[in-house]
Parts: sequence; structure tokens; C-alpha cells
Amino acid sequence: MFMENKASDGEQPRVGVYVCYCGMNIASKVDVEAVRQFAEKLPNVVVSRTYKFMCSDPGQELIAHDIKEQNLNRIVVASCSPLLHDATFRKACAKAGLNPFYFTMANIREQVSWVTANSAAATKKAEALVAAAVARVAMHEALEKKRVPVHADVMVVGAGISGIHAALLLANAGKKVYLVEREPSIGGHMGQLDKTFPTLDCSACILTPKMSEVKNHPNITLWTLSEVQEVSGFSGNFKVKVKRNPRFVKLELCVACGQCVEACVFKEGRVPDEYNIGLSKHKPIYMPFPQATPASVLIDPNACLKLSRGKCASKCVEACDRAAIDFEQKVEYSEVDVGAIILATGYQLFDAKKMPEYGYGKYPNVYTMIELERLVNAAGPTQGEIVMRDGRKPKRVGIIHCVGSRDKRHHPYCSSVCCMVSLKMAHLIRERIDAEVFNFYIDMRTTLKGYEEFYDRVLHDGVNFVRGRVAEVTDWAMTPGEEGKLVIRVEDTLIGVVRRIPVDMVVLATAMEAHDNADDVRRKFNISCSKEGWFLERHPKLAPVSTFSDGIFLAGVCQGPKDIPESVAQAGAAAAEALALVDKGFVEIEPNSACIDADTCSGCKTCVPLCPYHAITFDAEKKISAVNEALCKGCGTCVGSCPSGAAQQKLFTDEQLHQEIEGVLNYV
Amino acid sequence: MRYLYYPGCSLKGTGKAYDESLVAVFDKLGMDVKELPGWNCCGATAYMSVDETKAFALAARNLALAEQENGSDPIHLIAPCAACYLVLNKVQKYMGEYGHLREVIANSLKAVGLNYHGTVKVRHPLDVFVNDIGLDKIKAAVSHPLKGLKVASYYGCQVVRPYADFDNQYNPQTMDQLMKALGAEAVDWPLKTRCCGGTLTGTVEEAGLRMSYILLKEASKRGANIMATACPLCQFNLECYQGKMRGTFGDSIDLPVAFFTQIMGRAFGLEAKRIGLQRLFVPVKAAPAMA
Amino acid sequence: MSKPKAGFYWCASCGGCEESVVDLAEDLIAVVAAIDFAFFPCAMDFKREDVEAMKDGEMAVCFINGAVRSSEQFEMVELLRKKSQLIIAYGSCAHMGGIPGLANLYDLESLLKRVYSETESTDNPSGTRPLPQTTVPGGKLTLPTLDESVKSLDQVIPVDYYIPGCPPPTPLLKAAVEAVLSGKLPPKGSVLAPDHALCKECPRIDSKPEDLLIKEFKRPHEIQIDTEKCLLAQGLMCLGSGTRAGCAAVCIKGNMPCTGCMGPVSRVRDHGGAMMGAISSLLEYTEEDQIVAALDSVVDPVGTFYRYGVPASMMFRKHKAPAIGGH
Amino acid sequence: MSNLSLPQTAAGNDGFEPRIVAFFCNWCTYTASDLAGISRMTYAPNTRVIRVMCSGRIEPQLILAALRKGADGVLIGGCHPGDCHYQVGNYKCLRRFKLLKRYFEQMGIEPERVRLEWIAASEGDKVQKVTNEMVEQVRKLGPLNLAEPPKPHHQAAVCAVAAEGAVS
Repeated sequence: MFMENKASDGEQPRVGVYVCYCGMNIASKVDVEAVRQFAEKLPNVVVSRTYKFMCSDPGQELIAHDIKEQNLNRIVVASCSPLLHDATFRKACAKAGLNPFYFTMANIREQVSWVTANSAAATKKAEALVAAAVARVAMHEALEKKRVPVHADVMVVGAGISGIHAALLLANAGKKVYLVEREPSIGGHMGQLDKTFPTLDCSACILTPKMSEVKNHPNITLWTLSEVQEVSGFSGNFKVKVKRNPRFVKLELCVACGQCVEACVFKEGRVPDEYNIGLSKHKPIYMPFPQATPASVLIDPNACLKLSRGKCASKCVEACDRAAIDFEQKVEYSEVDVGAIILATGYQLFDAKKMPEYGYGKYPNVYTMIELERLVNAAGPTQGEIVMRDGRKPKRVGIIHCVGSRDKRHHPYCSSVCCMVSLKMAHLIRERIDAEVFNFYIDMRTTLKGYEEFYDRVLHDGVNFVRGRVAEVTDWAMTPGEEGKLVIRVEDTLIGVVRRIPVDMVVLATAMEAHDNADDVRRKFNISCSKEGWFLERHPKLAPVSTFSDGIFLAGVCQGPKDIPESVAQAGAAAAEALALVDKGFVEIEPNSACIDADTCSGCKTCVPLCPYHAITFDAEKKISAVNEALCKGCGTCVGSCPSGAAQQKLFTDEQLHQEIEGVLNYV
Repeated sequence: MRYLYYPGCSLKGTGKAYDESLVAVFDKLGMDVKELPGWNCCGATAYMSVDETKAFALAARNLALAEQENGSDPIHLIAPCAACYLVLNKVQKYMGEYGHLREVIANSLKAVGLNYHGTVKVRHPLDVFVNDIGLDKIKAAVSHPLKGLKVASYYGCQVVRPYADFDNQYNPQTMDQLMKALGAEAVDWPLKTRCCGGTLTGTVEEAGLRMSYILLKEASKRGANIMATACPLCQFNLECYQGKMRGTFGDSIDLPVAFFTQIMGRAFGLEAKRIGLQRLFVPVKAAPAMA
Repeated sequence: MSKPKAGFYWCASCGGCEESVVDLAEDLIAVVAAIDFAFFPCAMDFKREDVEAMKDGEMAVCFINGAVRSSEQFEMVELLRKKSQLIIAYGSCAHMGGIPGLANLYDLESLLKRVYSETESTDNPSGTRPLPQTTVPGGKLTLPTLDESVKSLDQVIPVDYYIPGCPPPTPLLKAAVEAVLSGKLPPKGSVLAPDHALCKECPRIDSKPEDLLIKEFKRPHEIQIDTEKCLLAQGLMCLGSGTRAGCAAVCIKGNMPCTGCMGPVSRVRDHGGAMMGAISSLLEYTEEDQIVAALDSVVDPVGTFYRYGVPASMMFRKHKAPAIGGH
Repeated sequence: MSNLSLPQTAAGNDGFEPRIVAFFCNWCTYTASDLAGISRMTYAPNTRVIRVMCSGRIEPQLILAALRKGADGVLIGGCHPGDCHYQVGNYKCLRRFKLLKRYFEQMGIEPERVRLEWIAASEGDKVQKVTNEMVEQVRKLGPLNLAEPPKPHHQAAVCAVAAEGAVS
């Protein structure tokens, strides 16, 4: 793919240095012109220029032009982070016929102008980094990127709305998709919601068609009750091991007629129903919820007498005329090869018990928002009736925002959906039971399309809004009027008084938070987490669905709180990224692998056990060690431990690093 | 675990009963706890509001003295008075956080030939009884289970806030657990940490009175026949002004308010004088099992 | 045609280097036949004046062994540099500072104090110390002064070639002499020995496991050493993996681990640094405290990894050296 | 509580600006320092970051070279244990670092001059904190000023003579 190498190694280096203003991003702190002049005097430097935006076309043109005209054979660009624009400038060099690896970057933005208060100091630091780059690049050599073919199949982990959407897009594009879901049914949180803001269309009505499309799609292999066990390989060539837990019901036979559930020896439900957040109970054999996909019952092995104690009349078996029930099912493991992986593992809700001042779990009439979602839902435990645990219908309801969000004690971030959810719920409550509703908020955040209008509408519904963080929910009656009520104590910061507002029902808009096991998951996939536990995107602006592991993409809330439209949009983006990868047919491997010089290797075997990828083998014939480039991922551990300097890492050779060290120290 | 006892000024004055009962209980539980030699004022209240730094220096002196007793393992300094407990913890925390303050204090300590490395652990007796001694050992020591005694545990504003980590500051439980262990009934009420009126009673009396009244009223309303406190000032406020409250709110409040250690002592069968029961203004005799 | 003249001088050395010349045995005859020793204080009675009398570059080659510290050594090596066309640093001390180089862990004063006052065998109540000058009846006596640090030869004068080893293996000496005579010499600055590590020539290399991980290090006296098995694999601190070959693995054959006298290969910048990196990487542990505990079995890192090379190492000498007995 | 706030600048060694070479791994610490930039967290300008793919590439020779060539301190940043992008590279780094520290003890190099920190990609604030701490620590210690060994020479001055002389 590259032009002939203008600079054969050994030829006297002719370095071109290009210092970027990056608008004012760099120039506001770093004296760019001074850096240019400084660079000019450095050994081997032939050209030293500045430009407003080096990454722009004219900027790149400038480099190409000099390579041709000035016959440059080494290029240094001092601008932003190499993690951002290395590739851009490498391409520019290649276009001008220079092997792209005769290029290096000095990061004078993220590492200098953006983090340094004092201009003079910033300029000095920038100069040091440029000197290092110039010294280092002289040691660079022409390299070739290796191409490796990729698997066309894609895996999507998590089948909430994000996972479902991504999977469908890929499947419709003709890709084979493995969709892995931990729960017995796909649908995720969206399946539990009643209405969706701001349009108030029924959540189930828009979700279920997509769910059945997934079920029936020829290109989608759906694995429910399944979890990813192990991931190996690399971008384009992942090997994924999936653990598939038994359902004890033959999927292909069950038609979800429900006769088995009827027949179960237990006449009443006995297991708190997850789908209804424990507001109802289901039997050991049950249907997760009416629209569950796959449409099949399953058996909870801990609750089922047959499975837990080994003896039961097994009425369900008799009842099933399709003989779908199978107590013999065991855990299965499937291993598949995929080219890309999309993580859409979603979120969990903040445990309101962590804020005892709000009395959740202590006062029966304190609810979480998701509980209320189930209450108002026609398919919910009360068939859509808003009745409290004590059987009363609330006349006054208080909705507390930011429970666990925007709170240093719990989550500093904004969960971003709660304002709108609370508005939606306030509206539904007014609509259904005409109760008086209070919203207690810190700030109202109704930023997206149609949201502010919805807020306005709810204001006109006569919903009360109190700006202030609620101090406590108590059953202590200070006045006779408060007797038997839940009293919300809050400082109303708009009128500047502390108020006590008695209500019948309190609803807590709990925060979205990362799954407890987010840390294990990210380790499995070798990606990073933000402090809060959200999966970390490669770049907040320019690579929002990519991760630091090539070929692994993010969709939905697992990357950070967002609502349904945003999740779906992001799922689309992730699908497109995955598609771009697997459709290309190959991946190019950064040529930073290690190699061991056969002439100087003494065969001491020190490196062999240190390689995490078993990429180094000892040749018992020649009595030397050798690196298998296909397996090497370029960490350089073997180089760092070779006692005779026979192992070297491309792009990070001893020479290059020692030159860099001298560079940062010698000239400034 | 090696303990030292820092009574602080209140327990040698108005809170004498707290001092007596606590020492008696230590004794009964076979804990060898001697008083910190040469202790001085913890620096709370007036000092803190007049000159914070001096107050910290005062508090630090006590910690430094305690540290001198350090053996192989660090000293646990038991501070029963809520205010002392708060201030000692506060200076402990601030010295860790603010290097500048650390220097100031180090210098003032040097002036009296002392220095402090921050190794002492400041503990509240509630914490020690429940988490070190353990409820089982407490149960075992009970000779007169407090049948029928309905205790409203009142923690006050300082014991569980803001530095304590041994109990939940919104819904503390340790004292309630303790009371249950003594065979009493723990009344669940929402005002466990609401301010008792504190020093207000001495300044804006009716405001202070009202706050104390609210506590006593709610406690009795929830069926309590005694209130347990862990703070000499709370105890004083809640008990001594009940007469005045009757006058002010025309509502008879008559609820004995004892130090939780006195109630422990009672359950342990210690004789009344030893745990200072005679010192209470509102006689506890009325309360079941306390006579 | 006259035989080319050669010199063989010793600075701070133990005499082992001279022994290695004697070890040439019968080959010595050939050497003496081919070259003419113009200066060889250990073996023949030449004086400094004889050297001063020479023309510049009169000697074809001068082998200098021993580290350099005293004013006399400075003068002599500079003189010899002038009189010889080639200077060959001979042996670990001239090459890297050698065992005497370990003195760079202390400052001069504490060394003198230790030697002239403190050692168990010293009886010197008046605290007498050697003086650069003493006047005695009949004139002044002078003694050489000592520099603050021990230096390798090339830290004092330009050196053309190095023959490593403590002492240098005679085959290397022989080869060097032949090269000098034939003029078939490698580029200046070369070490006249193979440029790969000892493992390559080690008779035990096959017994070194490919999955070697080390739990703790043993010292030779602590264990019954297996005479066949890789010494590192037995937990002994063998530096063969990062030390220049050319010694025919004599220590290993003597069932003793390599201590690094031949110095590093040309690609390594700091012998001890490279060895520390390699050996520590092979520790089995991942927990910090376990790692630290395992490393405690490395009794004396400097003495272990820089036994022959403190002056030639990147650190050169101890930083702000405290009084002797520091560790 | 103004009287309790920390003094802004540390005292001592007026005018001395420590020079610190930092080796950061690409996936965690270097990314974190980029994040610090993106989040505009200002910190001491004394560090010069050299990027390596993995802290497993960092070896004693690099650290020694930095100090020899004029650095007053060296900071190493890698992924937290268990988080290494290459699984276990950071452990290799830790092992080498621990042994090197032992060596430095003997060589009289103050331990504060060399520091190893695990900094995850999301911990931009930790880059800021650690850098500032390190700079102040080293500032207190003052310049390193290693004793300079006389430059080794293999001078060619006498080569010509030698070449002829040898064959004569």
C-alpha cells in the first residue's frame, strides 16, 4: 500500500518540523513561533514551520509539499495527542511517498497547553517534547502494516433496546449476529416502562415489534439466559466463549400456552417477580411477562421442587402436551468466532435503601420510580391501578428527583433521564387518579427535542414544582394535619423557607448506575471504565462508541446515562462502526511488534515465559528465541527484559527511547 | 484493644451520672479502662467559636497525652461526651487533611514538650460496646432484663454526625440494639438525631424549649416510657426543663431521661447509687424495671 | 626488521592479569619471539625513565590492566598513551573499574578512615595517614595522592580496544596479540571478545526451563548445587544471560554462577541495569509484598549486579556517599 | 475555614525547577494524562512524558539513563494491577522497579526521586495530583546532580599511527 521508501534507513535524516496553533488551543499558552525557531536549530532539522491547523487539508498539504520539494525523509508534527491524529499525519506522509513510520508526534496540546498555567513554562515544555520527537524520529525505520483477514460475524452483548437495535441493523445488513442476553427474555428496562416521554407512546407497543423481529430474523442467533465467559483474540478475530444456562423448557417446543404454569403444584406465586420489581410473585415455572421473547416459559431451579429437592408431582410435565419441559437440561458452553463485539449491557438502578433519610423500605408508601412504572402499567401487578401497599389510593404524591444522582455521597453525575421520567409520571398520575403531585428537583433538565414543551404541558396540568433537595421523608407529625402522612422536609430555595409537605405517597427517581459486575465485564473485554463504572469510550467526541480495544464498541447506557432515543442512536452508530470493520474484510495491525535478532540472541530464554501471548518460542535447533509476529501484540515486555539487547520493539526500540530521553533533557 | 477514658468537663459536673455509670459498666464488663492522666478541656463550644485554632490545639494536647500511652498497638480513647467526641475526631481529621494546620498545632504542642503523630483512635462508648465488646457479651452480663421498658434511643446531633463511621447518621441503630440486648423494647421513632435545643435553651429559651419538647412529646407518643441519651447536654436539656415545658405548652411532659449507660447498669443489676440514678431530676422509678 | 615493541602495565590491579599472561604457557614463547617487551614492571626491570626516553608512538601496543585512582597511575597511563600506538584496556578493572571500582560506594575520607584507623587489625593510636609529602633528614619523600573516585581506563585516556575478564581468558589475549601483529583489527573501541551473552556458550543451557519463574534467590553456599542443571534455575544469581561470552564458561564448569566479569554486550548501556531488568522480571509473584520479600534474598544488589563495573555504570559512583559501613 | 487551607506553593529550593521524565503506558496513564488535558486540569509543567505501549517495556536502563542525562526524578505510570491492556505487563514493571529501588538505596538516590503509580485511563485527576506531588517532593530534595564520570573516549586521534604501526 505504501509508495517506495524515500528514505532508506541509514541515509542522513532530513527532518521537517510542523508546529500547530490548533486555533488558540495551543497558541494561547505556547509561543508557537518560539517553538518553531527552537526546532529550526535542532540537529537534522531542515524545515520548521507553524500552521493554524496542521490536521486540516492545507496543513497536510504543507507536509506533502515539503517532503517533495525539500526532499524530507523524517516528519515531526507538534500538535495534539498521537492517540488522536497519529493516523491522520501518517496518511499525509504516505500520500507524499514517504513511509508513514518516518513520522512522529509531539503532544503539545493535551500534555502542554491544556494543562499548563504559565506560558513560558508551557513553551519550554513544548520545546522539550519537540526536541525529543526530532531526536527520536531520526532513529525511525520504514515499516509495513500487516493485514489480517477478519470474521464477518458480530456479537452483541445485552438485548435491551440498544442491543436489539444494533443487532437488527447488522442482521439486516446481512451479517450473522450472535445476540447474548443474561435474562430469560430480551427487552431490557424499556420493556418494564409504561409510556415513553415526551410523546407518551406506549413503550411495549413500540418495543415488542422489534423483539419479535429479532426472534424471527434468519441472521440472528439469540441466546437468552446466557453470559459471555471468556474473550480472546483481537480486532477482527475474537473468540468468544458463552455460558448458556438451562431454561428447563425446550424452546423449540414451548408455545407459551401457560397450561404448565396453571398446573404447577404451587397454587400461588412464591418467587418475587423481577419484571414487576417484586410487586408481585410468580410460580417456579413462569412466563417472564406476556410479551417475553423468546415466547416461552422457564423454570426457576431454586424454587422448583423437582429441581431443588428432586421430588415433585411434576404436574407441569403432565400438563404440557408438547412435552417441552426437560428437567435434564444442563449448562452449555458455545464458542464462536466474531470480527466485532458490541457491548450493550445497560445499567442497574440505584438502591434507594442507601439513602435511609428517604425511608424507602421503612415506610411502605415510599416507592421507586420503576415500581411506579409497573403500577401504572396495565400489564402490571395492579392492572394499571395506582394503589399503595396499604391499599389506599394516594391523594397527594411527592416525586423526589436526583435520588443517588448529583450527590457526592453516591453518584456525582446527572442520570439525565429522571427529570423527564418524573414529568411523565406526574402527568400520568394527574391523568389517572387526579392526585395532587409535587416534584422536588435541583434543576429541571429538559434539553432535548420536545422535552421543554412537555415540561410546559405538565406545568399546565397543575403539577407543583419545588426547587430544593429533600432533607428527609418522615412520619413524624408536627401538626394534626400531618398525622398519618409522610412528611417531606425540604428547603424551598425559590421562596427561601423550609417546608414540610405532607403526602400519601413518595416516589424516588433513583439514579442509573453501572452494573455491580461492570468491572468484571470490562476486564473480560479488556476495556476501561470511567470512575463511575461506565465503559470508557475511546474519545469523548471523536470516537464515542469505540473503546481502547479495537473491534469492541459500546451502545446504550453501559457507556453512560442516556434515554431511549439517544441509546437507539448510539446503537446505530455502534452497528455502523462494527459493519465498517467487518465489511472491510481485513484489519491492519500496528507494526509495533517485537523481534529478536537471530545473530545476537544468546538463547537465554528469559523472554520466553514473560510473553503474555506465548508469542515467543525457543528454537532448540538454533538455540535462539523467536517472536511469532502474528501472536505478538506489541507490549514490549520481552524487550524490557532482554539482558543482551537482542530483542527490540518496532517504534519503541532502545535507540528511539534513549534518543527521546536525551531529547527531553538535553536541549531545554 | 487498649482503652483510655477521656471524661471531659461535663462528666465531672452536670453529667456526673454519665461518668459514674460508664465507669461502673466498664468495670462490670471486665474492661480495664483508666482515665487519661492530665487531660484538659476538649476545646468544644465557646472555644471553638472564639478561636478555632486554639481549640484544636487544646484537643490535640489530649490526643498527644493519650499517644504517649501507646504500646505495641495504638490507644483507643473513649470520649463519652458528644461534644468531646466530635471535637477530638474533628482535630484528628483536620490534622490529616490540612498540612498547614498540622504545623500550627505541632508547634503549640512542642511548646509544652509534646508531639502527636495521629495514631490515637477516638471512640464513642456506643461504638465500643456494640462493635468491640459485642452484644452477646452484653446480653451475658444482664442480670435484670428490662422487661416492659420502652426506650426511645436519642443519639443527639453530634455522636453520629459528621465524623462517626460506626453508625448510620440518618437512622442510627447501635443504641437501639444495645437496649434490645438489655431486654428492653426499642421504640422506633424518627427524631433520633434531631437537635435537642442545646445551648439555645440558655439563650433563646422558648426556641430551645420547643425543640426539646418536640422530642419528648414524640417519644412518649410512640409509647416510650424512658429516653436514653449519650450526651450530657442533651440529657440536661431534656430533663431539667420538663417543668417549664408544662408551663409553656400546657401539656404534661413527664418522661425520665437517663444516660444509656445508667440503663445498662440497671440491667447489669448495679445498685442505683453506683450508676447515679439518684441524680436524675425526673425519677426513673416510674419506668418499669428501673426501680 | 625489528620486532614491534609492546608494554604491559598495571594500575590498581591484583596481579591476576599478569598471571593470565603467564597462562599463555608455551604460547608465551611465540609471543616473546614476535614482540619485544619494552615495558613490563611486573616481569622485567624497566623504569619510568625508560618509557619517557621512548619516541611518541614507539610502542606498537600497550596493555594496561587495573583501575585508575592514584596520581601516579594517572601520570603513567597518560605517558603510556603518548608512547603507544594502541592502548588495550586489559581485564575487568581497566575495562569497567573492576572490583576496586566498588570503592566508589564510599567517599575517599571514610575509606582512609576505615583503612588507617578502624579495621580490627589496625593499631594506629596517633592516627598516622600517608602524606603526599614528608620531609625527612636528607630531603622530601612523596607519595601518590588518591582521586575521589575509581575510574576505568577509558575514563582517563583514550582507549583503542578492550580485553574483558577477571582475569581475561588467555585465548582472547592470544587472539588480540595475533590481531595486533597481523593488523587485522576491528573498529576502534571494540571489545575483543564475542558480542553475545554467555548462555550461548553455556554447557547447561539445555537444562534451562522455558517456563522459568523464580521464587527466591540462593547463594552458592546455601544449597547443594546440581552440577548439570542451569544455575539460575537452581535459584543461583547467574549473570550469564546478560554477560559477554568468551570465557568458555569456566565458572559454570566449576559449578559456580557467572558473576559478570566479562561485562555487557555492545548493545547494553548499563550491565547491572539490564541484568536487574531481566532477572527481576522472572520473579513468580504479582503481589507487591511478595515481590519485595523475594527480592530480599538478593543480599547486595550493587555487589551482585555491578561487581565489576560501578565506575563504568551509569551511576559511576554512589550519590552523596555517606560514611563507610553505610549498608 | 480559610485559616486551614493548604499553602499554595511549597517552600524551599527557590528557583529550582525539577526536571522529571515520566514514562506512561499508552492505554491507561498516557490516556489519563490526555484526559487531564481535555478536562483542562492544570498541573506542574516539570514532567516530560515519554509514551510506551505498556509499562512492561520500561526497564531499569531507561530510568538510569534519564537520571544520568539530567533528570531530577522519574515518574512511571501504568495500568492498575489486573487492568493491564497486555494482561500482566505492569507486574513485570513492578518487579523491576522494586529491585531498582533496592539498588538506588545502596547508591544513595533518595527514594522520592523515583515513583511508580497505577493510573487508570479515567483518572485524569490522579495524573494531576501525582505530578504535582512528585514535583514538590523533588523540589524539596533539590537537584540530583549525579557525579559526572569522565566521558569514555575511544578517540581516533592515534588511529592512523596505530594502523600503520601495527603492520610495521
